[in-house]
Amino acid sequence: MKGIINSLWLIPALPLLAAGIIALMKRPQRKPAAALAIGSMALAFLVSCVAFVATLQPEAGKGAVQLTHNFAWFDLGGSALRLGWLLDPLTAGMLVMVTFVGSLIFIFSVGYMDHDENLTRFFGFLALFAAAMLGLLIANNLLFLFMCWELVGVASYLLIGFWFHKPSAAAAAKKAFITTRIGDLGFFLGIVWLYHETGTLLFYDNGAGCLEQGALTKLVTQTTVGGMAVSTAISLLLFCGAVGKSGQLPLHVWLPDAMEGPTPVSALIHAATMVAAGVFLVARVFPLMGAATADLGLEGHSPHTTALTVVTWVGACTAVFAALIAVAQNDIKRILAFSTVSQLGYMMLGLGVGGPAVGMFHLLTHAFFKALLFLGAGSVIHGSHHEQDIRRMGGLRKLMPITFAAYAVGMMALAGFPLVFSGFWSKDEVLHAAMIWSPSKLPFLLGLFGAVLTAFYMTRQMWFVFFAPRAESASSPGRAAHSASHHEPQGASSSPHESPRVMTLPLVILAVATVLLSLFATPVWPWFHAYLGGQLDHLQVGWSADSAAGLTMLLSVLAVALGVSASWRLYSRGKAGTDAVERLFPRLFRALQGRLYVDEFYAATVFRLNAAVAVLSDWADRFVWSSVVELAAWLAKGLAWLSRTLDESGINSGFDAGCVETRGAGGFASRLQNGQTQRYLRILGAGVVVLVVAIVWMGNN
Amino acid sequence: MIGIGIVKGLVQTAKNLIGTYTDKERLVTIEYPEERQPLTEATRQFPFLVYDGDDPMKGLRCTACQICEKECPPKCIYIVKSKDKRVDYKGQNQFYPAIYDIDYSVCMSCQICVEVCPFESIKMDTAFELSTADRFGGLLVNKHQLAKSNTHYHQIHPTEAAASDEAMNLERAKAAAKAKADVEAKAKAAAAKAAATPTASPEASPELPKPAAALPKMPM
Amino acid sequence: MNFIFAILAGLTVGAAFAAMTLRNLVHCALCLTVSLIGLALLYLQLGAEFAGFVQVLVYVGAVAILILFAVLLTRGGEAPVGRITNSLGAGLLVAAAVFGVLAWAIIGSSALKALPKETPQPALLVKAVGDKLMGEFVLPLQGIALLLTAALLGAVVIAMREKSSPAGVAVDSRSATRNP
Amino acid sequence: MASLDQIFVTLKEQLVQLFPAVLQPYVGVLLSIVAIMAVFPGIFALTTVVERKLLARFQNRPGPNRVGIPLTKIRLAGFGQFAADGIKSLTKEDIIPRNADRKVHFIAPFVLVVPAFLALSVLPIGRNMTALDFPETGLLFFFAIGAATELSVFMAGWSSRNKYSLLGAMRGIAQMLSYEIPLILSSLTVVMMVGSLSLVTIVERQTSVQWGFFHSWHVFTPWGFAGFLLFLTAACAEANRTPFDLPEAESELVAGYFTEYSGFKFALFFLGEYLGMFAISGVAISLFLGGWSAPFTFLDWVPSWLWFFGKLFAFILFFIWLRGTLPRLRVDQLMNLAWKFMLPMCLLNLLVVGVWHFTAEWNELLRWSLATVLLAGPYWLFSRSFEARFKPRTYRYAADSPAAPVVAPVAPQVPI
Amino acid sequence: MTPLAAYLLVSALLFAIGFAGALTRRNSILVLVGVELMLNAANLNFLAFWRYGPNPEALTGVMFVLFAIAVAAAEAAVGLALIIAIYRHYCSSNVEDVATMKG
Repeated sequence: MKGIINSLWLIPALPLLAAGIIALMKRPQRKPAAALAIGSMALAFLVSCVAFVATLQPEAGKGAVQLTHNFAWFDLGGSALRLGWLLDPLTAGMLVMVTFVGSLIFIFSVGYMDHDENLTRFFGFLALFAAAMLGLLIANNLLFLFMCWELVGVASYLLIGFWFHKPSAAAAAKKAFITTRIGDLGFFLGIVWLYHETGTLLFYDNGAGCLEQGALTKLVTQTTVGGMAVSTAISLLLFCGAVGKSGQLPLHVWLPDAMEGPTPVSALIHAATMVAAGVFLVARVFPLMGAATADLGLEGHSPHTTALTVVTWVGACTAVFAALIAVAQNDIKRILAFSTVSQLGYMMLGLGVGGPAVGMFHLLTHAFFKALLFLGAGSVIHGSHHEQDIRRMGGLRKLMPITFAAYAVGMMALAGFPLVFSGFWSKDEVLHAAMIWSPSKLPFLLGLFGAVLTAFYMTRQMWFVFFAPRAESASSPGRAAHSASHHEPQGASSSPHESPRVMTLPLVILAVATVLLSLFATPVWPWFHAYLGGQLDHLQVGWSADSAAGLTMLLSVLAVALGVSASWRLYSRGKAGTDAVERLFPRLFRALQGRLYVDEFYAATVFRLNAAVAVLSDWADRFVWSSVVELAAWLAKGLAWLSRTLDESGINSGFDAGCVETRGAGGFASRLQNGQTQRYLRILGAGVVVLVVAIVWMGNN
Repeated sequence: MIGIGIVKGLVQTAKNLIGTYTDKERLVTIEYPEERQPLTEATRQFPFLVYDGDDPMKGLRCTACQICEKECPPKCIYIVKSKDKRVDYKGQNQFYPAIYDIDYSVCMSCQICVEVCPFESIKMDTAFELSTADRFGGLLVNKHQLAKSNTHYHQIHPTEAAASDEAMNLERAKAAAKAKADVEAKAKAAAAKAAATPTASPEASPELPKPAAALPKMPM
Repeated sequence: MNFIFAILAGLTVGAAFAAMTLRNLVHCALCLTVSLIGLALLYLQLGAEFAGFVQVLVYVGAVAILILFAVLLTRGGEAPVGRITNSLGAGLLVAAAVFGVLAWAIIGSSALKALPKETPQPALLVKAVGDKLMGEFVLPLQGIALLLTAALLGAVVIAMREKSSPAGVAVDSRSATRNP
Repeated sequence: MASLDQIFVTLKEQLVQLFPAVLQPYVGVLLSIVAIMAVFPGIFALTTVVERKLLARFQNRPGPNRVGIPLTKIRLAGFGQFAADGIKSLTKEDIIPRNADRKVHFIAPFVLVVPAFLALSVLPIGRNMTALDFPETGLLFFFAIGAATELSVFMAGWSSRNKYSLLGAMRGIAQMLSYEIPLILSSLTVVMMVGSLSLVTIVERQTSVQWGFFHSWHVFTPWGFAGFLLFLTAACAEANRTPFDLPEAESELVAGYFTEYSGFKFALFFLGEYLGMFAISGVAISLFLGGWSAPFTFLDWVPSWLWFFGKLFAFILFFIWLRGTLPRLRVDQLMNLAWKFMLPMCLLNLLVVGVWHFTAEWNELLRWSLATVLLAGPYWLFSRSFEARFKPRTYRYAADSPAAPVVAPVAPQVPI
Repeated sequence: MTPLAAYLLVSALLFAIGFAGALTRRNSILVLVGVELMLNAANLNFLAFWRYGPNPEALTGVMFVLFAIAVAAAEAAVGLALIIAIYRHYCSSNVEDVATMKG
């Protein structure tokens, strides 16, 4: 069983191979390409399951299973660059999740992208995306992780811009790529710094890895500017990458725009792969982040280090901020996108206050129900002929029963309906951890507020899409343009219809998984915590949480009830065509609809600043550097003028000659820079002569 | 797949290579000076002048009418009319060519001279081996070189020559008839003179030969 | 001073001199080629067979042809009329000074005199070169690979014809440079 | 039979012994030079006639069969032709165009012929029979010398002041530069396996006996076979032989870069081209076909040089055969073939050689099938996508304009 | 046996010739040719020092030359591409004409 570590590379290699083969295929070879991608993903899922089983049996007394396989990538003369695979519960859980959800999304894509003529290319990119993400998961080396990380970025760029003929898609792809690059800059600096400090980028290497005791002790004890521990600084730099990739507050702007890609891509990005990468990164380097005290274990509650505090606050703010914006969005996918940002904030909050188990569990459950929601949204969009505006939908409950049921499960999970939905338990855990977080209670309150908002906007969406009276908008021009751009036959039946089975099947599977997943981390049976912590052998059934847990549960149930009921009341009574909240708070709603103007803010600040710097340097170039010589000439001229007046006032006519000479010197100085390369070269040669003479002279003496 | 076509082609040419040794029929080339392809009757190369009888210069049919000289598109025929006349095959007194030159290096074998000749005098020859060391003078042929007997004409283009002969015989017969008629007419005229009535004119017109009928039917 | 060396050195230097002084650009490029071949032969004299043949392969097979192509593409096939040099005196003076100083340093160097006059011909094994390239010098090798790729792409991009650049622009910029 | 095998070596030694010791090395070199300069032009002379005769046969014609011994009736089946041709070209007027660059025009044919002879001198034409053995860099020397061909082509084309010449030269250079890459890459496979650049060593490595009765020529391995085919194709292009004879292309460019040459200098170009072909065939033989070694051990008694020349003749015949079969490529097809098909295949072959090297202790069958699959699969894929490029050209504007009916502008494909 | 100084002198002479050409010729291609000559002079220097140096087994000089040749090939390709681009733009390959960037 432990031998699985040696074939762990198969998991990313299979989709990568599929991507490579698909790249060689031709456009009409649609079915083989799809089969290849799905087959490779299914195989990867099987291997992942084997790996998962391997992590289930921890060796007694040693904590969690942790298998590594390190090898030298290439020799650099003396030293070697080493890479490795790592298998621990964190990796295994993620692997199973990614391959499972990924397989389902792949299957869904067959139906969703049926009309697209570039299906082959699409599956190639999807497989590449999945391969990159899986590589990222099994990496035991920060550099390899970074490489896969960037590959994820590339693949997301390709996929978001898959319909590159749409200018908005191309712009969104660029935006996603560039925005995440900003975070990656910090990430890369962190990597370089870490390598400089520890001399290795391997996470675990029999005590010599950078996440192990020796390196951590060294990092914690050193301090850098402002008395900050080196570990904190590196952690914050690494967190920059996670902020970019996971769409946390300052860099969240790309994520909603990434909706321009095909919906399965959105599902993949938001559920399983890309955004999860950031959270996974934080979980992976958690020992570094939490390294402040001598206690470096994973059990118990999270240590309160500066880095984790930053993570907490960023997460909490993001959670509320994005939830607020989501309230006022009208695009079905955009609402989900902002909810993703919000939920990612919850994950970060969970990581910050409760450690990897809390954050990762929310990540896992979120992956399932968000994939479910996105695929459901895709099914809705597909069924209603590429209509994405929720105000133009409505009444789909009857027309698309399976989709409705699945979507309802996802929605309830996301909103946190109690007891049988996994989202409730995972979110509850985050809130619980936040509640007992000692430094401040504000994150907890923010989280609670976010929960209310989540319930609110999800109910709003459900109402608009499935319950509202069906708006008659068949002849709206926007829709016609949409359907034309997606090769829909114009004369097709315009009423929404249920999606084909290849699309509904993944929905059903995901819905079931969403419900089942709630079994794994209830306070009654906190299996997931034990699994991550490697304590499966003394796991007992029973109420294992403290008394605060009950309070939290109560509060969160209340929050959900508040959100749902408020939303339902507001919207079910509202008039069709307008938004209830908009009528109540028009100005606030507009601000929210404009996504609180963050993009505009960036346009006004960052871009302006950029332009200003450009103008400044242009000005400097024009007026400072090129005029230095002129200045010399002017100086000389001024001297000349001075001497002339002196001469005129005085008597010395012989001074004239001196003035002319000085002017000549100025002219000579400006003539030196005449753009003639050969003259510069001549001066260079003369310099060489002088230098050689000087060196030989000094050598001889 | 790249390569299959190449191999197929190689096999085909290899078959040719071996085939030419085993099967002489495959060789399309004739070893020319030793072997010759029999010339077909339709072969035409350059014009020549036909003569009757034994003496080329006396039997030359050409009357130096110079139609061919005028019609020749590349102007390769040069004719100087003789001063005196002599009796031709029809028994009429005609000029004959004092000089008749054709520049073969200019001739383009268009056969227009043959078409326009009213006297069956210029025909196309089949000789093609005309190479000469002197490219200016060597291909300029005079009437002695051009004159070939009617027998030669019969050898190279039997059908056409027969038709030509027939046409000429017809002409000759007509001429003879005309001469006879003339003689008779003279006799009649003499008789009429004696009778002093001018009735000769309507009888003279049908004796003119119709030009269309006179032309020989070319076999081509 | 060895006879063969004298011939090769004369060939190299003479061809280099011709390459820098001839009027016709194609002749210059061809003379450069001769000079580079002479250099390759000098490498052989030094016992660096591998380097010598690589020199021929790269310089004669690629760089010289590249220069010839560039000459033809810039319409340099005909001998230019008028001046072919630019501030001849100053340039020659500087170059002569450089040579003078270098020669003075070489001849006057005591470190060179300290070296043994006669050294055994080192055996330059290709295998050793390969081992070095794949071992000690693997990073420079990869750097060179990157550089060559970048240079290839860069050269293609730079030399690619600009799409739809109006003829007037080129004329304008040219006249602008003529009138400072 | 060892004496017959080594007869030329001993003969040379005997001859050298006749001279004083001081002169002996020089005499030895001189003898080698004389031998090369006698043998290969002789083969060239023979080849010109054989080529014309065979080409004729491939096209169902008898070919030249007249010129024999003068003043007699003996025809020698036309094999006197080369003497007649030689005399003709030597006595023809040597014309230099008025505007030509006389010096460059004069030098160009020599720049072609001299390196061709030099390239021939590194070939191991028999056991212990190599005129110029570079123990470390023989193959590199060959490729380095080959670079001079391009220079000569350029000099000839440019100095003639004739647009056909210049066009031919530019085509020729582009072609040779492009095909030099697959040429070198495909021979690198052998260098990788043998671990030496010396042709002598490479040939000797192939004389080892495999499976009891035949010599382990490189062509009898998957990578060797693929490398051989790639090398052959590239060699065809380097020697400007027919499917790749665009630089000469009589029907388009008169005669390409040597249009303006006549008489002796033309003959030199002709000679240089053929010598280049011999040289590159010789290298192909040495790299892949076991050089001077016999195919089977029981044929070892045949003298080694006989094997070499036999293989060389086989190569020449094959080239002639190709010329009699294949039509000329278009320029874009030529470049596509080099860069989009042969280059990837060569790189793949390098990979396969690596795999072959590191799977030395595997089961033979497994190793073979692995290498074969690695080569044949991509070959199949590549050539499938590549064939689209060789389809009849469609004319965009003709097809687009509604007025003109779309007529296939290409004649129906005639089976060859 | 040729002394090291002879090689160095040849190298210096070659360098000076290339330098003089680069300094005085008007055509930019010839400036590039001069630069190539200078580079090759440096290569000759490296090989000479490798051959006569104290440690020829290290092969450092040869390695340097090999890398220098590769770099020079890249340099020639990019340089000539630049010259062609400049020629297209200015219709001239004269170094004097390209002086837009002067101060």
